[in-house]
Amino acid sequence: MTPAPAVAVRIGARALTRRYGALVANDAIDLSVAPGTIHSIVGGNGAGKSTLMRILQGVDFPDAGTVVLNDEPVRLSGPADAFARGVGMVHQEFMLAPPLSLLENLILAREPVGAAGLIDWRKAEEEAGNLAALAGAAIDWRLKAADAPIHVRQILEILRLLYRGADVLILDEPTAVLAPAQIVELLKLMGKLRDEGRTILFISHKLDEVMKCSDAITVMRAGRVVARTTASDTNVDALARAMVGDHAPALLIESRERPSGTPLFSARALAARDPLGFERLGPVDLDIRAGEIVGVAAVGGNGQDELVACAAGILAPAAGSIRLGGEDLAGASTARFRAAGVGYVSADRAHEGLCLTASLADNFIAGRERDTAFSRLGFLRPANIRAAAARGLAGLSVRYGSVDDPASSLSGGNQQRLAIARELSRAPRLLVVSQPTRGVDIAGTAFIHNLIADFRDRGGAVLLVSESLDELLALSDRILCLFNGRISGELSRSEAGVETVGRLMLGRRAAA
Amino acid sequence: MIDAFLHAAIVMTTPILLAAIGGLVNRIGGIVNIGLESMMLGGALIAVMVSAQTGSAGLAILAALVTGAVLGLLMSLVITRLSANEIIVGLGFSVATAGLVRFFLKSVYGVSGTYNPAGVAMLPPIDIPALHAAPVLGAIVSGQDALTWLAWALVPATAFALRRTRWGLRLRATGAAEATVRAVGLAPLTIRDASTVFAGALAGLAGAHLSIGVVGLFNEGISGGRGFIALAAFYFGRSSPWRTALGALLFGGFDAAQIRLQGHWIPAELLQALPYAIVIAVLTGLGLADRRAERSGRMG
Amino acid sequence: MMRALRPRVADGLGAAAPFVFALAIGAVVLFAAGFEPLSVYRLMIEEGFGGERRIAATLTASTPLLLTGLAAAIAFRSGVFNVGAEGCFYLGGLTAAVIGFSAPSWPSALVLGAGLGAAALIGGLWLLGPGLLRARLGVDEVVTTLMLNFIAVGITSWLVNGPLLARGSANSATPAIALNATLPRLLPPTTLHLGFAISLALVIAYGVWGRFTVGGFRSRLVGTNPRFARAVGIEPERVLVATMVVSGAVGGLAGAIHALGLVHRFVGGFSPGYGFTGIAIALLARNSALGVIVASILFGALSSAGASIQLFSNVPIEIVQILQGAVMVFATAKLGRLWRRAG
Amino acid sequence: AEKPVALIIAQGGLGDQSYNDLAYSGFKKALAQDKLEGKAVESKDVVAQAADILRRASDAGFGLVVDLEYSHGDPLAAVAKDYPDTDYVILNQVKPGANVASILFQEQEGSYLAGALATLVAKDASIKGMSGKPVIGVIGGTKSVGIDKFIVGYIEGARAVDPNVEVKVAYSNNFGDPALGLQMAKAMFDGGANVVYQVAGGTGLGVIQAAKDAGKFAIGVDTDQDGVAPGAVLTSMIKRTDVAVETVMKDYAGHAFPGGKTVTLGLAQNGVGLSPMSHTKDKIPAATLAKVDDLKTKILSGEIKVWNAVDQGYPPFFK
Ligand SMILES: Nc1ncnc2c1ncn2[C@@H]1O[C@H](COP(=O)(O)OP(=O)(O)OP(=O)(O)O)[C@@H](O)[C@H]1O
Ligand SMILES: Nc1ncnc2c1ncn2[C@@H]1O[C@H](COP(=O)(O)OP(=O)(O)OP(=O)(O)O)[C@@H](O)[C@H]1O
Ligand SMILES: [Mg+2]
Ligand SMILES: [Mg+2]
Repeated sequence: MTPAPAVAVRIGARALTRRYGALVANDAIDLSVAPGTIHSIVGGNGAGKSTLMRILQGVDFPDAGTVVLNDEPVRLSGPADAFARGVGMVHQEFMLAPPLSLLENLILAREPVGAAGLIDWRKAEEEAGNLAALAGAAIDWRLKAADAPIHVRQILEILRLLYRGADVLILDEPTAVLAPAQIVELLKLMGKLRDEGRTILFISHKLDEVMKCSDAITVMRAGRVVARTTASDTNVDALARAMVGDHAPALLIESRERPSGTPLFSARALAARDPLGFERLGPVDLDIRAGEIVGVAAVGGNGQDELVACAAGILAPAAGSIRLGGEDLAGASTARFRAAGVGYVSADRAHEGLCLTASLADNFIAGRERDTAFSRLGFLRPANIRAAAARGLAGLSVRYGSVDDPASSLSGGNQQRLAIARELSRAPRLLVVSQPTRGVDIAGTAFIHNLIADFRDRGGAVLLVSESLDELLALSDRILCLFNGRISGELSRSEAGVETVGRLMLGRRAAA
Repeated sequence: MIDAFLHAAIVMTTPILLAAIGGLVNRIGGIVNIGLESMMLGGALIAVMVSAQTGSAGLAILAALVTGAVLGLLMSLVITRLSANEIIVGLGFSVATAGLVRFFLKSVYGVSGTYNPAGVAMLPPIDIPALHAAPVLGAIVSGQDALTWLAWALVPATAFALRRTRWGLRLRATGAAEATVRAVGLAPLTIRDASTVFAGALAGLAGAHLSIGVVGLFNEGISGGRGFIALAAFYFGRSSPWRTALGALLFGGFDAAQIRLQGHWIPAELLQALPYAIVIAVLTGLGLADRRAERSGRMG
Repeated sequence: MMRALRPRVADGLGAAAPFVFALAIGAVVLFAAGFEPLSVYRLMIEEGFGGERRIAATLTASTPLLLTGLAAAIAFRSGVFNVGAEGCFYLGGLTAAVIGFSAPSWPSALVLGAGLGAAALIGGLWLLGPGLLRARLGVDEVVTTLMLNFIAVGITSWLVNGPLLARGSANSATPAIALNATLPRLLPPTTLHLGFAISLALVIAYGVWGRFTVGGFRSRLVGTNPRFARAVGIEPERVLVATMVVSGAVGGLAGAIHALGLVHRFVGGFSPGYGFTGIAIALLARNSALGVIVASILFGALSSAGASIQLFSNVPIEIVQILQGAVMVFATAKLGRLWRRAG
Repeated sequence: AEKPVALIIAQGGLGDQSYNDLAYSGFKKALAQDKLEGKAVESKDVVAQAADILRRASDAGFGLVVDLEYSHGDPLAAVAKDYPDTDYVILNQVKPGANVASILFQEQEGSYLAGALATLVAKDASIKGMSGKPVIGVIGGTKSVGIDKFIVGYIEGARAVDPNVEVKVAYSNNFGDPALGLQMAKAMFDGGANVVYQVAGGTGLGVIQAAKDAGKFAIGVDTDQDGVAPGAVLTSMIKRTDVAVETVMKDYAGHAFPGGKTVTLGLAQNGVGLSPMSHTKDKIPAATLAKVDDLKTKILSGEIKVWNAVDQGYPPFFK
């Protein structure tokens, strides 16, 4: 690969500023990343990390200041220019064409062409094979990206950078969607690439990962760089303090003894397919009692999404029964599930959890517009609606302009608070929660955890799915592990630990 | 009788197929092209003008291709660069182009609607002596013009290009995931524009086929709604050139059949509405099949 | 209540931009053909709005557009791309005309009610199929409704040439409707009729519905984010089918009002594409009630003035078509980008 | 000078290669000859704008309004009552009013002769390209009674010379699609037709092209289309809309407007009839031409009354 050039700063920024309207997303950022290092960027939601990375990759452009490459200030004309200079990025959102095969996704934009300008598939496969070997991953290259497991998609995006010959890899929250074992693999791969001389910019909210892999760490807050340090000079607590400023939140949820009595929610022989028609879940049996949080641990694509969708009444099961408080909900509409007392916090905040273009008030009462409080004779009662929303948001310490502003005006963490608050305000009996704190910063995470625990303490039942084992272990009274759509093990709070859960998630037996 | 029917079916299919292949490629790139009709009309007019001026059918075809391509580019730029809704832009293009064509004919040639100059060089039919006498095949392949051959050659060529060339790959990626294509350093909007230019060029050729391949004159009604029929054909075809060709053939064949069936069973007005009903029926059938496949599931 | 109709200044400017662009393009075409664009436009404004009779002619021309624009707006608002109002217009017009000439002895209110109601019913039923196909099987409604237009035109022209043809008529036309079935004129001798007031009222009612009712709230959520709507317990499929039916009913009603208020029978060439113009109007209006009203009146003026300016100048009628097409082309374009790019 | 004249163009607009174009040419000729001012008005929305356009023209001081649009009959009668000083002309129907002139055409009479000639020629195998069998065709632009008036007359004329004649009938559903017209005519020729009559405007140009390609005959309509493809157009059924407009404008200029009257233009008035056949006359046996002339005389004398589908509805021999 490219020999480490004799420069001090392989990639960086000098007094770089980017504004979105009145908001200063990057405020005079200085950044210096030495060649052949892993440099982590940490910061709360909306700190400006992704914005900075997008500018370094030429996808976005600074209003002032410059990008620095090999000690020289440069003006990138676009992502193609960045690639040409050896800089590639894995975005926070997946950047894959779903209907294309993994191989097609890999070679896109740098296709090997043979005679008559046709794509040389043999050569493509050969290079793909080499890359997979380098990453130590077994990849079925003919699989459509849409059908590939999440961790494979994540790896593919990194391999694509290597395929394009990038020696600077910008990885924006690559671990957010991975299971613990996969995270370990990824960090190992990153170390290997660094040792080969590549430079890696790494973003994560999981500070222990950051501590484990980084050579250098830059902390951002509200668009500015607030600290520069190295892993050996700091610790998780210090980093967290730097990120959030003064008020570091307390993080302690009390566990509960397993409540007795008949289950509130009970599923029998439940099975479901994903939108492509593949069997993903089941058959599984599942009971949840009032006053209990049941956590579900699984590596992406092992049926947890389908379980959530079935429990929330979004997806009709392929087989099996669902009962809530004795009421049979087989084949019922989402509306009936909700009428029966199911609340749902979606993992997909932007498309399912909220309507980003609608106002805060409308988001807050959506689904309850027929309630007499909010409408009379089919006519809405706007004053009541806005008052209810203002009351609801007041208890969440959400900062907002007006309840008439669109939900998109809130930061990601605050959007999530709004979504959860709406569901809790309906006083459900069962709350189905998926990835409640994905991409939420430390303060927001603590707040949301408290909301969920409060609900449980008031006698609510909770089905919690999360990719974060820490979250599951912190909140759950009981943890189920799913593997290949079936329950591979069940652990009480006291039995559960990262090791045991991790093993069960991968379909191995729990240690005795 | 059957020979004549088959021959006519192929002739009637050609303009629909050309436009539908263009529309298909355009759609794969992410734009549903409702303006094919206007590009056909432009191509048909220019073909007659150039053919009468120069006496060369080849030049006329080239001019029609360029005209369609330019109209396609203009339409595409409004859609891609100004983020306009493709449906309304396409409808607007059809309305405005029809008006412009009439306006142009009135102010330049002083004629309304029809332009029928002397000396229009027609596209010559290509006879294949060896096949001429062959029963069914002879009727299908012999005596068709170059654009018909081109249209059918484009079916496998398009299928092949979509799978096997880098342009095909990039086009498919652009239609499926614009942000991804941008992130890997390509220009999705330009790729999309190129696909509209391609669609426009083929629609221009379709117009030329009508005006100098079939009749040798221009009339403002010459496109006869075939742009919309092509739309139905490529919707029918989803993303497959072969299925799109089948759709085009269905309409072309129906056109050839209905002029032979008129007055026999049902009133002409209803007979002429039949292909539209068939499109709905076929889409319903496909929808049901999808639903059934989804119900029964796949092994994963 | 007026809040629903109050325009925002920026929205207003945004909606005016396509017209400005279209006028500029029209000016180039006119100039190239040797006309004086400004005096042509002045003449058009005079013919569109100069005096009570011209205004009445413009409002008459805008009447069918108000309703086809409304039909489109209702659908688009819920995320359904219904392009089938044209077919409903034909069917509704024929239905109302038949009722209008068949019951000359009924009381006027009854026959008008029956004509308008039946037309709305037919229009609604006509689009029930595409609604169900989209909701149940995911069949693209753009294609099905487009195809249904051709079918509706085929069916009506068969009926009007055969069973419903007026004896002694030299073209495809039903008998004239009876006097009791005509919608009264508002401003004789102009052709402005009660249908305009009904249409205007319906568009205003739509504005109120969209902003102040539970149904409008649900339709907005389904239109902007169907997954969210489903997650909070609104069934997008139900809203979608209901929307399609209501949209079709409005399209049918538009045809009925056109038949009973203006043409007084059903004839071949009953609609010159009102359904498609309605699509442009709804998009231009960004589905707002006020926008639909303003755009309908502008398109109405274009149509009425386009015809009558020919009495006073030699400008070819095609300029109207060019202007209308150009407005459609730029209707949804983000024209601000031109400046940002240049600047 | 006289007050100006307005001509309201019917649906289909100028460029229909037929009715509108023909009337417009008569209108222009009259303007020049009679030193009149005048304007033609087209509209995409002509059906709905009937009363508005008529009133606008009347208010604006036009002295004569010639309206080609059929659906304007009732509105025209109503408007005419309000403007006694303005003259109005309506075509193809009779409307009351002292200031309204009505013009009727007897297209069925000319079509009758066309049908008779077509059948006689088809049966004459000595004429180049004719099979000798009594098979002919006709293509209408749209299925409507106004078009069927031509077609019924054509069939009646064909049956008059051979009761066993086969007349193929089809409609293109489009007045401007010559490619479709060509394919339709081709299908008829392939099916044994020797002569195809077109009543389909621009679509009909394709019919003529097909006749030329097939070495058969087409029959033109409205104008003398014999020259469009010399030798391939057997004859044209000329309808003198241009003369009608021209005449009524001349009367208006000469203060002799036929208000309250109905002007009928049939064979007798030379308002309809066959073209002089300057390119084909030599190929047709004199006896055949004489036979057609004989039929014409009989129509003129009233001995033959040709079926008028508009007034009489459809005859038993046509569905
Ligand atoms: N395209 C945009 N338009 C307007 N504002 C934007 C845009 N992109 C980002 N922002 C705003 O800029 C700020 C910084 O966003 P950015 O995505 O860089 O944060 P981040 O540090 O990556 O946060 P997270 O951890 O949630 O991913 C946020 O307030 C965000 O809302
Ligand atoms: N879940 C739903 N999704 C979509 N539309 C609905 C839904 N429920 C009702 N509607 C529509 O709202 C209108 C009023 O219906 P209805 O009174 O049954 O609503 P509802 O929510 O069941 O009322 P309530 O809560 O008072 O029982 C109808 O047009 C109906 O189609
Ligand atoms: Mg980010
Ligand atoms: Mg994040």
